[in-house]
Amino acid sequence: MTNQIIPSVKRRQIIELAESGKRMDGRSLTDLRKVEIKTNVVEKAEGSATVKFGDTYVIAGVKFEIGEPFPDTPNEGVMSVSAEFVPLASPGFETGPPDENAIELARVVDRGLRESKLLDTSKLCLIPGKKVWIAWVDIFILDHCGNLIDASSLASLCALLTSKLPKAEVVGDEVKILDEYAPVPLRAVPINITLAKIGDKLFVDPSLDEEEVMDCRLSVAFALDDQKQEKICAMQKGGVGTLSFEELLRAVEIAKVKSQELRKLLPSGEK
Amino acid sequence: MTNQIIPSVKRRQIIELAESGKRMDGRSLTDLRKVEIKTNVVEKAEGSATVKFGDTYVIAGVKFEIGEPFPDTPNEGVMSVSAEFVPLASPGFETGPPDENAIELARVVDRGLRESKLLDTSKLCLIPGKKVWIAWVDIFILDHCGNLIDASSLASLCALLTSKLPKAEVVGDEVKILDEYAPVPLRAVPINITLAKIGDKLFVDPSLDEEEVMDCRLSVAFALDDQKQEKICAMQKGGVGTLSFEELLRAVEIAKVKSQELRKLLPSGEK
Amino acid sequence: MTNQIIPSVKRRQIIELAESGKRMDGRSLTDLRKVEIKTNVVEKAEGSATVKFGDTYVIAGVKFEIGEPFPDTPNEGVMSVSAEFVPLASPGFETGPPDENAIELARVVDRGLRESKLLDTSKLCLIPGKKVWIAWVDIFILDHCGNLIDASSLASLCALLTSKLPKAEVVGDEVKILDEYAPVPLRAVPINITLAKIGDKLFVDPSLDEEEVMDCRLSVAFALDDQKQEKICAMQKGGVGTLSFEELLRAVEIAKVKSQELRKLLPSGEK
Amino acid sequence: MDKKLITEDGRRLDGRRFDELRPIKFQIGVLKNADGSAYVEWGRTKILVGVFGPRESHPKHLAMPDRCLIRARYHMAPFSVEERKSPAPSRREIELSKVIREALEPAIFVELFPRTTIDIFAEVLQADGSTRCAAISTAALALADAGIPMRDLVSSVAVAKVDGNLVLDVMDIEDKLGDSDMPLAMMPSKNLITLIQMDGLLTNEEFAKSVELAKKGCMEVYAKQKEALDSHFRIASKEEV
Amino acid sequence: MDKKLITEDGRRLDGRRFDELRPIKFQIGVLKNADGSAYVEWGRTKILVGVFGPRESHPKHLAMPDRCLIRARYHMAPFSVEERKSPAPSRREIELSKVIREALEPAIFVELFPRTTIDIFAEVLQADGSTRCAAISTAALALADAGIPMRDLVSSVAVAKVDGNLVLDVMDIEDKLGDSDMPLAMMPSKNLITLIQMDGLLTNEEFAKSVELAKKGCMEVYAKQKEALDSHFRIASKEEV
Amino acid sequence: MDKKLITEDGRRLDGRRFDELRPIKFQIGVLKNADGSAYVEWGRTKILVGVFGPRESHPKHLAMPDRCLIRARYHMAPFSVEERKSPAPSRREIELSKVIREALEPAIFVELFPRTTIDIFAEVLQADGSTRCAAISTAALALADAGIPMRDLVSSVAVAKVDGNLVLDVMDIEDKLGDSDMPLAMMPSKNLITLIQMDGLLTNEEFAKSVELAKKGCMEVYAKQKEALDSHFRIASKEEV
Repeated sequence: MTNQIIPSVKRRQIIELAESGKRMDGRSLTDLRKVEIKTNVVEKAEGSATVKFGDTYVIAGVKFEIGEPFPDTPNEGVMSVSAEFVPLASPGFETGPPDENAIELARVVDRGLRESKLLDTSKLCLIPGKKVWIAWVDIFILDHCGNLIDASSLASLCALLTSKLPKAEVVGDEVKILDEYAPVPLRAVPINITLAKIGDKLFVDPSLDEEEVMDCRLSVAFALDDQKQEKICAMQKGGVGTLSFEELLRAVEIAKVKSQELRKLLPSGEK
Repeated sequence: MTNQIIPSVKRRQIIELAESGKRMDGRSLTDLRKVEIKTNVVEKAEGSATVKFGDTYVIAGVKFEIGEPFPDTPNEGVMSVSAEFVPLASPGFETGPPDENAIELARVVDRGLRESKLLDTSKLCLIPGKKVWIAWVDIFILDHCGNLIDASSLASLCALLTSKLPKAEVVGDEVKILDEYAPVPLRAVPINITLAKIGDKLFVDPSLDEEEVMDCRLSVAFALDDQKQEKICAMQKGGVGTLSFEELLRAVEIAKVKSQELRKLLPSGEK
Repeated sequence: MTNQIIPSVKRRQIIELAESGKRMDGRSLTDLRKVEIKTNVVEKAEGSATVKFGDTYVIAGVKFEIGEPFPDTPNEGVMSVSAEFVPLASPGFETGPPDENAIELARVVDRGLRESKLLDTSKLCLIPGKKVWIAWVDIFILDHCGNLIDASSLASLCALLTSKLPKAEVVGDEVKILDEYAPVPLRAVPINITLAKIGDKLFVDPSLDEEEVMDCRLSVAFALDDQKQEKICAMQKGGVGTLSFEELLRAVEIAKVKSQELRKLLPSGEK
Repeated sequence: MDKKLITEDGRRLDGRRFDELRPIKFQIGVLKNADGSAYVEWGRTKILVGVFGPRESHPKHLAMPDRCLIRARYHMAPFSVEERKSPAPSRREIELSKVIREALEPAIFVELFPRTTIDIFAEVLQADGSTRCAAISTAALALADAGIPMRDLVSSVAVAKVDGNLVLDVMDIEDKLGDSDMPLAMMPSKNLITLIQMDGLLTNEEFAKSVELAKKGCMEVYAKQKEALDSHFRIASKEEV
Repeated sequence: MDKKLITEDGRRLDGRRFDELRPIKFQIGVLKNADGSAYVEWGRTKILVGVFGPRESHPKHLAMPDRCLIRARYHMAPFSVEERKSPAPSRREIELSKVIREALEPAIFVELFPRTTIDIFAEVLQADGSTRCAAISTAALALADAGIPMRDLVSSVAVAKVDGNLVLDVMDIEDKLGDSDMPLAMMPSKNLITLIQMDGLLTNEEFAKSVELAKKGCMEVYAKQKEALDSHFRIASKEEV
Repeated sequence: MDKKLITEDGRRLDGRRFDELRPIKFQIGVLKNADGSAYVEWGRTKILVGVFGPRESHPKHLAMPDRCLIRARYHMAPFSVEERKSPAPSRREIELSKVIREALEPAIFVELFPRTTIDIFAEVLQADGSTRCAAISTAALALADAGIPMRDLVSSVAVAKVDGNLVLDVMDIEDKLGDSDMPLAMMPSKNLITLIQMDGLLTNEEFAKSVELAKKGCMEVYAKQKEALDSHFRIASKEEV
């Protein structure tokens, strides 16, 4: 993406429109595209969700597997987030192991989920130091029309929120998985909002056109802590442009408001 | 292979000759090339065989190793078939991990061996759920002059038929390998026959020239079941051409006859 | 390296100078460049050293980790030597897994250390057949200005000579690592000397210029055995030229003398 | 085999008759970026296929002077199966990619687009048996959606021998516990087979019957494919008005 | 959290005040082969950076007609951390390589060198926290040493929340046991941010304060960078005499 | 060392004298596709070598304007050793491929075939010591079979120190339990060494004696190589009549 010659005509158009607060797809600078969430779309997964932000289309699935804890956290389960840019999603995607963009995406989503303390990993321990639940969160990008981070974060979140953990019985050193399920022990729920900077304007939920000409982007995840206070739990700048300090703080304020809007769309019962 | 421009002159010659039932190397359409089998060619392997179909030259070796069973078949040993197209076998082969052709070959050979129930994997269990014998069947293509599937299947079969399984003593959770051997527990013996379709003719045991201009190929494996009844145990179409339903059934009939012919060449004592 | 067109002008200059016993950097044919050794440069490693031969700059680090012994030496610890040609060291180095040059380098260093019986691996056993110390020796080439083998061997040697082994307590099948250290059980110390052959001359400690035009190189490692007798413990020819038998024996004699010179530079207390 | 796959009243575990397909729902044109796309829910098997091309071959040395290069990839999501699948392509996926390509290529007029490439990407989101057949049948629709000229659609279905009976459209448990599995693909209006594979133990007669049953199944899949195309292009042409 | 990171008398575990940097020692021009190089000892963090370029792009299809391609690699030595690190690049190293490139690229006049590549290689010899910040700050010096025209240096530092306090220049144990970590890089004389990442839980107000503290830290790093450049070029010009 | 490698009557475990080669049987021209090929049974060591070229270099950027590129690959079959070998090339195989190439290349008139490549592929079917020596000696015959102009054959053998004695042509158990191993290759009629490696502990004098013994062994291998060539070309010319 970054290696392409910037289509300067398109950039000029986008900037000119933005002067009057408008965008090519008719949105205002702070509008999200239409967000659609479907959960439990893959019955064989313990949790799954598809999310659309306009034409951007992402699926996430959760599988639980028994494995070993990390040596430095023997009493905690493990969460592992991966993302694949499958090649049907964009003419620019190629087969092969994840590239730096897919790895960054997975790690940004992971940090949002992890730092919000969404998943109570201490409840995923089966035999301390030996056997714990591993929560595999796998993200597939199915149609890339911009703002993969927010769509992927939301899909992963919704897959986890609606997932079911198999019950297990521990007898000595053996774990027997039962044919029953419990809800997954979840806590504060992180919502990620990405803004693109183009010229001196900030664009919420950037489209692919906007991403192609942006200077840089900023992604900010907000979660509610134990006291229901709203806190920033993760942040990532991307792209080769710069941000002024004023822009940074303004972006964070906008993201906070938008995260509240998005939070309302979560599967019911969730905060 | 598929990427080459089809040498249309050669194809026309082959088809014209076939009109009068002949082939470029003097065979009739249903003749096998001269088949040569040598067994126990690598003393360090538990079983080994070289097979020639004309100039096509293949070696297969069997090694037994102790390993873990698959979780869903805790009482059964494991058979793993791999094939390498080593680069001395053809100017077109390259070094590197197996490509789709080598993988297809190994999997077709594997299915023939597996579906015939040749190897009684239940007899390869040492400690249920924990330790079983793994039978590694490794195929090396040494000279590629056409019809690798039949030569590789036969080499793998003969290597298994003449292989010896180390005896082992189980004491608690430990397995001690003894310096004695038992014959490998084998059952119905699969024979694979491949036919190439060129124009509207079927060519048994195609040569490299024929493969280069063929529309497609069909490989059929026959085995004798418990009642010594001859049954199809595996089948694979390859190549981008099509088969009519009549051609399919005709090919299967021819393959049956030829498999009986090839079966007679097996190391003595085998059915 | 070997794929470059040999700069024949430079080769002629080097040979002409050598006729009068001189080299481009002012050394005589048997002079080493200035050798600088610094140890304990990475405090988080159990042992570490940087070595300079002129501008050639190498770092080696030693880490001890608990792992499994090889099945055929259940009572011995393991030493593993790896080398990375990190890309800041030369415009010709590329990222990616070690190429044949890096692998040869690591294996030559490894053989010198191993065959001198430097490391008493029998003292690295914790639970026979189950748990032993693995000594990871990692070499990074930081600036490639010729003669990587000698600099890397010396850096690895010095890192091992100054390394400290964590003490460990074995209780049943568990190993507890204590916060104390013991010196590493070391024995005869190998010193490697490399000579380049250019025309009919032998050049000790070749520079990069000399390596680029050399016919071949010979590396010889000397160690003192139990009776303090000096012995050859490893040797490797590299490059596509040839050596006469007379040149071979002469090179070995020169290497012996130079190894004595280099041995004097070892961290004090070492033989 | 402990588990019975056929119930007392001669039905399969999901209630189907021996010669009955599962519910199959094709959707065409479901992706924005792909030149053509289709999605299927075939029982619980769910597959998304995207097609790109004809487009410039990359790397260039792959380009063929007299025809189009066809590439196909069959790929399973880690969460599509009971045990999480590692993301790296398995040997099974590599073989299936090859046979799927060989099943579709005979239907494409490859000589119309020299020096270009057509890429067919099938993503299995949930696997419950017959995934290669579902992928082939769905890819044919994605190719049509991309406007690629074809001799015919390709329709595919698998036949198994289960507790002694030949059954149509194999689901996962029938594949795992059954006695044979035979996927077949054909160009229905041409009556030509483009894929056949088989494993299990069948007499020549049983095999012939399996082939007949598969042919019947392919014809039914073909009808559903055409129905999906009709309704897709009817909607598409309305939208254009 | 069992371990206290702030002592009774309000100091950090290495005796620093909350807003105090660790000792930072830059050395410039330390490698023979690299076009530019720099080395830093930043507390116990030790990093060597080499720069090559502008040089011909390889493979050629990467070359861009209107600008220079910037590549960066962040790489850790196996012996740089407590547990030996496998030599294969980890996902963390791949992400950090990307953000480091994006932190440095805004400072480089890339349009001056069309069709070429500049490679920035950072080798972490010992890691004790804030390695990406140290790598960025040191790489800026290596770029300067290579004579590459820049808009400004890039200076970087991380701020953490530790036992309720915001602290400057995060060391390893503060990163691991602290409540948040926020690396920030900027072009100091332009007052523009080129990198920001954050994890942990911060209110908007705490975040704003973290940013202020990071800015102060960057300014101090900037002073040290300029000092290192001055003394390097003073020596270099003396040597030339 | 528990196991004695030399018997009471001064013989080695397979009955050989110290300076005796194992039975060596070369066959030339054993493959149809390769431009040149040879096979050896050297004691229980069995190696097949195929040579392709001079042929067009691929990828093209490897081509050298003034000479031929020589590539060599030493590769072991998984079933060639006691414990099954993983098919991926080991570090040992990569190093041996390099030294084998460097042992053979001096004998080839590389300047006669600019811009081309000669590939030498050695497949070890069974390994029982001295495989690199056997591979080199056999590859020389395969190169001759391919009609590639050579300065001389290359002949190779290894010498070990075993229970205090220097022995010729090392077999597996002597390599594993012996005190040293020294493979050497030479162009016999030129008296020039093209490969030497050594590990173990030898005084300079022992080393010199090892070299002498290896030279004697190479000369014997050379005789066998020429014999094989003679009989091959005698048969070949008869066949042509």
